[in-house]
Amino acid sequence: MIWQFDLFILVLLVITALVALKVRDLLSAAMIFSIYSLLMCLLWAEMGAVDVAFTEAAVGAGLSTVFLIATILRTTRRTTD
Amino acid sequence: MNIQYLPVVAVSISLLAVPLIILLNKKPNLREAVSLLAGVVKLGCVIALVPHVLNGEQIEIVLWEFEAGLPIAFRVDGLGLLFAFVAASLWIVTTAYSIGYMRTTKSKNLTRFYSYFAISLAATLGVAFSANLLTLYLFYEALSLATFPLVTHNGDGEARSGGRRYLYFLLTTSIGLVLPAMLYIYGQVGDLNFQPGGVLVDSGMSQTTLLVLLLAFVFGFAKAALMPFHGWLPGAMVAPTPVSALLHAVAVVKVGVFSILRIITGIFGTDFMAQVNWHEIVTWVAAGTVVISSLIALSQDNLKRRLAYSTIGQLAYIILGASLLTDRAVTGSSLHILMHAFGKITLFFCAGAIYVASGKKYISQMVGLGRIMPWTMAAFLIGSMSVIGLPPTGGFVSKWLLLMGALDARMNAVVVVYLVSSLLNAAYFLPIVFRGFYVPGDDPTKPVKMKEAPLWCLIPLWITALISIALFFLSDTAIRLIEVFLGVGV
Amino acid sequence: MSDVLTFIISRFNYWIYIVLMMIGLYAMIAKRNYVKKFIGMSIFQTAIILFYVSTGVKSGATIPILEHGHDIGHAAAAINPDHYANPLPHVLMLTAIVVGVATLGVALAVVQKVHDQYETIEEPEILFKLGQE
Amino acid sequence: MSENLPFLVIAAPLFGALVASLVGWARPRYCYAIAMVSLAAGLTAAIALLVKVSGTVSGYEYRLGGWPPPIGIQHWVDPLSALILVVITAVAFLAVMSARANLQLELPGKERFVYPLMLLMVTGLSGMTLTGDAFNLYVLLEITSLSSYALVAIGRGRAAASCLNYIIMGTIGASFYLLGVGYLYLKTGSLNMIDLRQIMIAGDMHGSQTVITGFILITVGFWIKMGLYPLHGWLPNAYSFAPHAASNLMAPLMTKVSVYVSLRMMLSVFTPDFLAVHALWAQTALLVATIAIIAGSLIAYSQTDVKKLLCYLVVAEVGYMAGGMWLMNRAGITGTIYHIAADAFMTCCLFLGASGLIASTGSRHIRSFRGATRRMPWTFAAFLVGGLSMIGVPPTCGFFSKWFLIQGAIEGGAWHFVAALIFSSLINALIFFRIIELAYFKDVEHEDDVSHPPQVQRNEAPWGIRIPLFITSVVIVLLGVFSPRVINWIERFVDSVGVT
Repeated sequence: MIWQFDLFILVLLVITALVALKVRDLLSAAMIFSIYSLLMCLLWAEMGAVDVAFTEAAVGAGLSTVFLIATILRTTRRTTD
Repeated sequence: MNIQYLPVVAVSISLLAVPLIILLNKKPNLREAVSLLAGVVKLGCVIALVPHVLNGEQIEIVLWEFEAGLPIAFRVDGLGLLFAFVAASLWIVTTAYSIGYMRTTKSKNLTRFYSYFAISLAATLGVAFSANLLTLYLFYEALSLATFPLVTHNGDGEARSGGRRYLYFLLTTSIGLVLPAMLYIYGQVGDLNFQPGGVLVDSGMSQTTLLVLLLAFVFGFAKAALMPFHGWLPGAMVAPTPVSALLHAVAVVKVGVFSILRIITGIFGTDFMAQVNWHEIVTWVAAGTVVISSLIALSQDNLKRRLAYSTIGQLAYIILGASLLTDRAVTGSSLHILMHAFGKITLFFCAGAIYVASGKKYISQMVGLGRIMPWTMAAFLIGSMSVIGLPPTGGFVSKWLLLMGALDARMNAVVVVYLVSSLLNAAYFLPIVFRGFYVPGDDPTKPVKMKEAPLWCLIPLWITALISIALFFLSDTAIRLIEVFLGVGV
Repeated sequence: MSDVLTFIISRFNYWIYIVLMMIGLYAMIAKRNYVKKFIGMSIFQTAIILFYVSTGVKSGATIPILEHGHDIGHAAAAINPDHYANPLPHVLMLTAIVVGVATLGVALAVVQKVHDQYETIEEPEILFKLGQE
Repeated sequence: MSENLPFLVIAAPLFGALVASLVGWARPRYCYAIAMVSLAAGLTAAIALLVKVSGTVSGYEYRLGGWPPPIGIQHWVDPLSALILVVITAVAFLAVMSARANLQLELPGKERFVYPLMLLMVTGLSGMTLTGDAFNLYVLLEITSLSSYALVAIGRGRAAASCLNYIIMGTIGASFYLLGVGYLYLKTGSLNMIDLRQIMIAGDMHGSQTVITGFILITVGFWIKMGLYPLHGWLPNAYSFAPHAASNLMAPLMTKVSVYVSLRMMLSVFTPDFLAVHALWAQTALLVATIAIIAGSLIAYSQTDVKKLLCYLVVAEVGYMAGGMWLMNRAGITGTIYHIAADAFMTCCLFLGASGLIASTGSRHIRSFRGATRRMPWTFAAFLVGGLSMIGVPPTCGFFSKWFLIQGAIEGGAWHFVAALIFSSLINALIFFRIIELAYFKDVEHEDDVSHPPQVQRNEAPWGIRIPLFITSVVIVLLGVFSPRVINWIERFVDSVGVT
């Protein structure tokens, strides 16, 4: 475990989380959230939790994003906050 | 049959009658016959118990054990038996009376009326035979709930608001004061049985705690209508007269004072009360209630409301007597349960009979009524005499004992209260009789037409009136019962 | 001062997980758009998973797969728990991830249903329309 | 066979859910029968389990799949969990029994979704009761919650909108719990409840900040899940707008099981000694519970929507139990556990009654009770049994739980809690007597109207609702009459965990 690398990813995580909640376009938010998830599985893989990382990549980054995008397409992209 | 089951039968017989009453919905005569029959059996059971109790037998039965040492149980003693006798005998009379009253006034929902009446009576006898505070509390609450439909029987706005007030008063006080007090005692002492010496003697509770407990019970049993928790009683007078008569002259209110008597004799114990010395507070609250309610009664024009305030005063008599803690005073107050019941129910019956026959509710309208309804008014006079305490009526005996008790306790102020209030009683009853007989009606030239109440009303009220007189001569047995209970000779 | 700094640095992933959790919690409560709320919910849940995974980390340990695992007799002697990350939290987190996604799925399905009813997925507007009913 | 009873209790509804969802595609009509059969099997197994543990004091452990505890998931069956299990399966059986009539009126054609979800929920609830593993508990909690989210959302009208808040609050609650368990794991390295207890005692970890943080997180998580007053926001809307079939199942069970699990955590994982050290917590929790009771009762009193009213009553009842368990004395804990059972049936009775009323009048306003004593005497009488039990009228079970709770509160000197309990009994009395008054008398006004002569039309609730309603009201009375035995049973557990 290289802690500099860890710290870097963790800071990125916070930034992506904030940005995902900040952008007005929901589709962008969903995409940024999937980046967040991918960063998260990178972190976990690095921490030695390979199985968790795999699951997160498939389920968290993959499936969640699909759900989100499907919902956004069926409802609306725009939001005021 | 085993003697132990008699109290159970006495309590449950009217409950057993309820399904029959409901089944006979379409046959009024049979339905009322069932009510009467159940009443006779009930009274029979109670009377059959009298010799056993006089012999000092222990009649006790555990119905259901809630926790170890905390059962639902019956125990028959003199005081309970006396009260049970009052309730059971008057149920019969009242049932007969309600036949006349309810049919003449064309009331609806009579099946419901008789059913709840029967349930109320079961609850009343349950209170009378309770062996411990928990049992008493349960039947007390059952009585509150079972009488609610009776109070609101007419179903109009007035009845509903009266019924609401009735229930709010009774439930608030019993759940809010009695239940916590009971649980506190149970938590501290672990015993709720009524015992001759009380259960609190060795509890080591502080003076303040005892005072709080005492007040919680005295005010918590709001059926006793001690001021300032009397407001429900005049409100509940919206009920049909048979209900007012039995429930608010006998069953409900007497359950209140009976419960307080039980607390003083069975939970605190008279000796312990005297040691603790808080009973004088109860004495003064009761004395205040006696005087104030009599004064309010004077100003009431509605006959039933006047009777209601008179009841409040008479109930306070009983509590006042019990709080004096001398043997004669306690005997007198126990006896007053019996005497006042017969006197007051006569008065209520008369009020109902007057309403049935003439439609009159207000005293100011009742001029010249004695000529139209001489029998009713004569009975009214007897009832008044008993409540005032004049010989030859039963009321005299109990009031005499109460006075003697007050003298024993060296409470001269209480003696004065008794005397003054008796005068006030006379002041609010006798003018009614006087106006009825001696003040001529609206048109003195018009020939007076006799229009008595129906026989079904008249006979019961004369029965109770005559019993009021008979009790003057036959008070020995009742006194013996109370003495057995108290373990004293007067 | 340097003590505090080392304290903070040595546990920085715990601090960041708390930060992430707070972001998620804030989004769930303060965001008005329901999709945003549920993105916040996912962030909240992954933060907790991060916390669990962090508890399994050991300095210098490797992924919890036995080296030479097939060579049973040899491996049994050679297993030193310090060399491997604790696998138990990992296994648990697999379930937690699945649960989280299932919740998200249900939530988003309900969002669609709400959108069908009220033509919006903004909380204040839904409340406004509910008030009009 | 009898060794595997705990497995049966969980497996029966789970299997039923599977079969029902499969069969439901082709023949939705059969779902009801499948659900009833599997719940009956679950109930039978639960009762058999109760009989089985009746001889033991501490119960016995059951290993799922035969794996020993630190690796496999251990299920622990003791007198308490067996009792709660019977309550859960019985209430579920009754609630699902009423589902068909409700669904026909409300959501025709959705049977194939509703029944499997209900069964899944029952699986989760039974599992939560049985499990001896803290993480497994989380998973089951989420299974239960997920199926309840779906059940709420399936409803019409405002159901979906209120479901969204329910999901958010529910997830926060569950996540808090998971986080709390994480802290415990961090300190002890175990997730098995019995292990946790022993490690914490052996390692003298009760003073550790980590353990304390974990405990607080777990407690707050369950407070959200059970809907304790300031955290109750999701409950009234979710339960009152859910389909009746679903709310009949959820309202009696969800909060009660959360209370049970919370109590389990407090007594079996953290010990009474641990809690006794921090007196401030108990005071705070009692204060919160007191406020919950008073606020819940008052808000309930102001409601005109029958189901909303009942939901706020549930909020008040949760305050009873949340406070009762923090009394930490024998009477208080006994009262709480008894109240879990009693309240499950009481709430079930009231919700069944309300759904019956709504089914036959089509309105959920409290005014629809008008003249109910004539129109639907039986339905109303059964509903009333639940109401009287809520007030605490003997011999219904509500009286006895209140008896013990008040007794415990007096012993513990928590006078504000006593006052709150009594206050809520009185408010309940007001609420139900207002309903009785409506039911008895409010049709008199119509009789005065000459142009419309009184036409008393019988419209009792459908049989499908009435039968479970009757059974529930009978159970309420029976539970009261046999309360000494139940109490005895509970006290055995309370003594075994060392509460005095």
